[in-house]
Amino acid sequence: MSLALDLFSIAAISAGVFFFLAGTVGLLRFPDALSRLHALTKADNLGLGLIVLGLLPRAESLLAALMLVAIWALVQLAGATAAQLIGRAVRRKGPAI
Amino acid sequence: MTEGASAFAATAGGSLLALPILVPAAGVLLSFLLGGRQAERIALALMPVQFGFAVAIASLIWRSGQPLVYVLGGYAPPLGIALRADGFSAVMLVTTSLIMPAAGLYARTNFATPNDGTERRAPLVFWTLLQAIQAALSLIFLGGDLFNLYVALELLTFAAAPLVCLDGRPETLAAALRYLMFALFGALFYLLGVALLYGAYGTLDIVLLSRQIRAEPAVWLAAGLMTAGLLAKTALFPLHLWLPPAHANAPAAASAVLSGLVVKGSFFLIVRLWFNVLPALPNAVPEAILAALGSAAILAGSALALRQERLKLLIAYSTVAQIGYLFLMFPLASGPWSAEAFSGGVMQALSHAFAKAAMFLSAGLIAESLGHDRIAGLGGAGRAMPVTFLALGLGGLSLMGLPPSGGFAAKWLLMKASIEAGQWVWAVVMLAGGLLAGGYLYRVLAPALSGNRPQLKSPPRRSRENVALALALAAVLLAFAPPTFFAFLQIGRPAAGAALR
Amino acid sequence: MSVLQALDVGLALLVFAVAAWTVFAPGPFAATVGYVVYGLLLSLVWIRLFAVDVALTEAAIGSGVTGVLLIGAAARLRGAETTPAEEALTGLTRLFAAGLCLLVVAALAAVVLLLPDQGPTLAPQSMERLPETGLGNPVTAVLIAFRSFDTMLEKVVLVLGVVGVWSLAADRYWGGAPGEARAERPEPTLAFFAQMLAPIGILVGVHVFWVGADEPGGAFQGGAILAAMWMIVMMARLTEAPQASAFWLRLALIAGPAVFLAAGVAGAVVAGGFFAYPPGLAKPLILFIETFMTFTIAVTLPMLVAGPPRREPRR
Amino acid sequence: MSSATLAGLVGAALVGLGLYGVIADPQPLRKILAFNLIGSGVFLVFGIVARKGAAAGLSADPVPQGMVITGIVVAFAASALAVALTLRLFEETGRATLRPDAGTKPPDDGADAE
Repeated sequence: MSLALDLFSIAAISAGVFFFLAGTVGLLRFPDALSRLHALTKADNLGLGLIVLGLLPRAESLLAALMLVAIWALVQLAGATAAQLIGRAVRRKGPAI
Repeated sequence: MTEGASAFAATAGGSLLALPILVPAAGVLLSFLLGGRQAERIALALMPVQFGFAVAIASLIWRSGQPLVYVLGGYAPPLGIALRADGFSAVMLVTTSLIMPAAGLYARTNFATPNDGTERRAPLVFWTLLQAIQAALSLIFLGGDLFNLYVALELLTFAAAPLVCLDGRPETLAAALRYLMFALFGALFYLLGVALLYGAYGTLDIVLLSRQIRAEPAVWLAAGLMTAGLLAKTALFPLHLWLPPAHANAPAAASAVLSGLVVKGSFFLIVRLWFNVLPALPNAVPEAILAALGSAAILAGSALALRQERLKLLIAYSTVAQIGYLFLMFPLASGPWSAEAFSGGVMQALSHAFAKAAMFLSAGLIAESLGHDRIAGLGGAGRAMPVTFLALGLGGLSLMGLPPSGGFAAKWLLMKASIEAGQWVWAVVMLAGGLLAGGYLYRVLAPALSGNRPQLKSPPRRSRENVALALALAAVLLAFAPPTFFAFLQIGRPAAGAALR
Repeated sequence: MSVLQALDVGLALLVFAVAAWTVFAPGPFAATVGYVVYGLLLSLVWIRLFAVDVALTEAAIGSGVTGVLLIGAAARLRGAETTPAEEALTGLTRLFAAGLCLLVVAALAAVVLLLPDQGPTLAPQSMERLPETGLGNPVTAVLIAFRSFDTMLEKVVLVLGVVGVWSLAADRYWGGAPGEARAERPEPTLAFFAQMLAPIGILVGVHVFWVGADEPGGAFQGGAILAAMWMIVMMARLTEAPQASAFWLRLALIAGPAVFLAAGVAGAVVAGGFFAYPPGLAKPLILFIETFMTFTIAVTLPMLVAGPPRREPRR
Repeated sequence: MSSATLAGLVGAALVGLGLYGVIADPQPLRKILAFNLIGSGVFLVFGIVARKGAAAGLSADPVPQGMVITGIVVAFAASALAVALTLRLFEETGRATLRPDAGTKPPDDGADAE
């Protein structure tokens, strides 16, 4: 049982790290602000989500697990807002970044 | 631990030491809360109280012949914080509590709240921060813990910097920003040294540290960093660049406090550092460096003062020079002549505080009455406002080191010590500095006392002239300090023991 | 080299690289953004040093609130980014500066390497006297009991900071409100975000303050989180900064140091010394003081970020 | 090398970087950033001192930690005051520079002397 959970954790966290990596590459390589934003938000949310998912079985208590989920939810909220605001700023002032 | 216990046996009346810090701090909070005219009322009402504390502390030290000690919160160092007052602390406290009310009385005209009681920006800020300077200086003079003293340094910076740009002109803003940058740099370097000392000895209490200090790399680096930081705050040449624009552009009452007292705060800490924390170090080389920088400050500051076109800038540059004298005590204050040199250094700090405060207040009156402070336009002004120029001239006596003045006593003591120590070079520098001071004061006073009386925009108020004159007379009176005064200065001075080595 | 060591080295290099970026970045705005990233990385370093209280403070104040302050300043200073030619330093001065800095780094690094692995410490004394305070977190005990005098005075420094910042107002704005006025139609995304986040953040801030007695956290960290919530609501322009002349604002700004100072003086009367706590009553008294300190920090930090009053006072 | 020593070396390097920024960059905002770098370097030195004082069941000496927390708050207040001064100077003059106006000081000690 614990082996299966460990394998699950490793798989989920590795996948999460991959999405972070992909997002970072996209941020650095994509040509304009909107597509960079696209790379960043999609990958980050998914990446963090997978890492949190992988960490859940390792949480010491239900409270700790809830905190992990809460962190993910808060990052979702902040990330979505920041992306909205940046997107709006790009539309207003042109994609000069 | 038994050794530690004896150092922190609470002395009778030790709790008095917390009051000169806490009372003005409470004044700051109340002034800001109540605002309007209350700030001025609270500030002025607390000044005699502060004088009472200072005198009470001095008389307790005098009667017991021992430094006063107080442990805060019942947590003895190294875990907690102690306050300590020796003879030097007490005279600095008394001096502060005399100059503050003078600046306050003078400033009432400039920083009055209108009759309808509407709160105005400059008065509220001035009266609040004046009390903050008082609290910070008290803490600097009484603090026994190096980190606590860091907080005191920051308190002083936050209180002093906004005063520089109180009138909001662009050049005062630049001067204040520059001052703030130098002060922040100084505080951070001081703090870095504090970190290293804690890392080496696990305590920041001055007495406990002085017992453990050995000459090792961490201590040398800490000493160098802390001294460099404090020198930047004291504006010793070549770190003086911030001082003239800051002190010359502040309102006169603030200039008097900044030039007379605030720079003495960080100087006091340098003395504490080298005489109380690090007496065990072989300190001939660093002390010679300090004195060499002091000499350079005397010569460069005086020479720059000679070239100034505005009176307040001239006085500010003379502060750069007079700060230099303070550092001549360092190479002289170990050895059989140490008591003289130490007394000379302290006397210089006191007489410069009174003299410079008097001169800045006089310069403020001159600028208000004439509508400018250009030296070229001072012709005959001395005839139109004789008391003001008398105060300016009497203050000048101390700068030149002519008798009778506290400055004369200071320079005489330092010169005697340097000749006895066979270190002639400092004596020569002092003589040259005196001559240069004579030169720049002549440039101001000679035209002012001859020529036709100019038309004054408004004659200075007699009460304000008297305030400046009283400060100048105090600087003169210091020349007549009795021997018991010098004996008092030696109370708690650890270098007295080091002299035997 | 273990994995953890490799992570440490990587973190150290990353912190150094981002710090170098903030010094050498081409524009001030880019440098400032670099500084915020740097602050977050630094709080990871603090975790690795087992100083969780400091890590929280660094993340909340050193990186978070300072970041808002500096980014706001960088944005307003756009247009002043170019350095006039006469102020650019000559190559020689730069070389001299670099030499001086290398000297400082070398000396400091040498001393750091020479420090013994097991250094002098006050940890045993702190633990010995911790029970008197009734607290479980020794860092909180240092701040509110052993060295409470420092902490009280540092709160006075914050008040002076507000006085200093306000003193830069134009005379006609004295007593008015700093920052932007409340918007008729706030930016919807930001408003939604602020409305969602603020209640959660306030809960977290109070929680961090409350657990600070026994676990990492406390007045500084909790207060900073509460401050951030107020700042977000103001940034969304759902509300506006209060007038500088408002009595309640002044009271909030001084409440922390004032209660602390009053308790310190009361100690002289009831507990035999300034800043002493009466035995047995220490913990409730400490929590009482901390409550006011948290509140004052929550009000002070946004006021320091908001800057001097910029609108004429309403009477 | 322990992670504490490593952090100490980073602290030393940060002090140096910050000092260079303070001296070499004439823009006040960049100087403020550099001051913050020096500050965090100094705090890290406190941090390794704390870590090396691990004893009595604590993994770090709490006293230097308390000092760092105090220091971080003071550093923030200092940044706020410096930023406010810089912005006001910019509003008044249209530029943000530390050079005082010509005439109030001799021409030979320019910005390079900071």
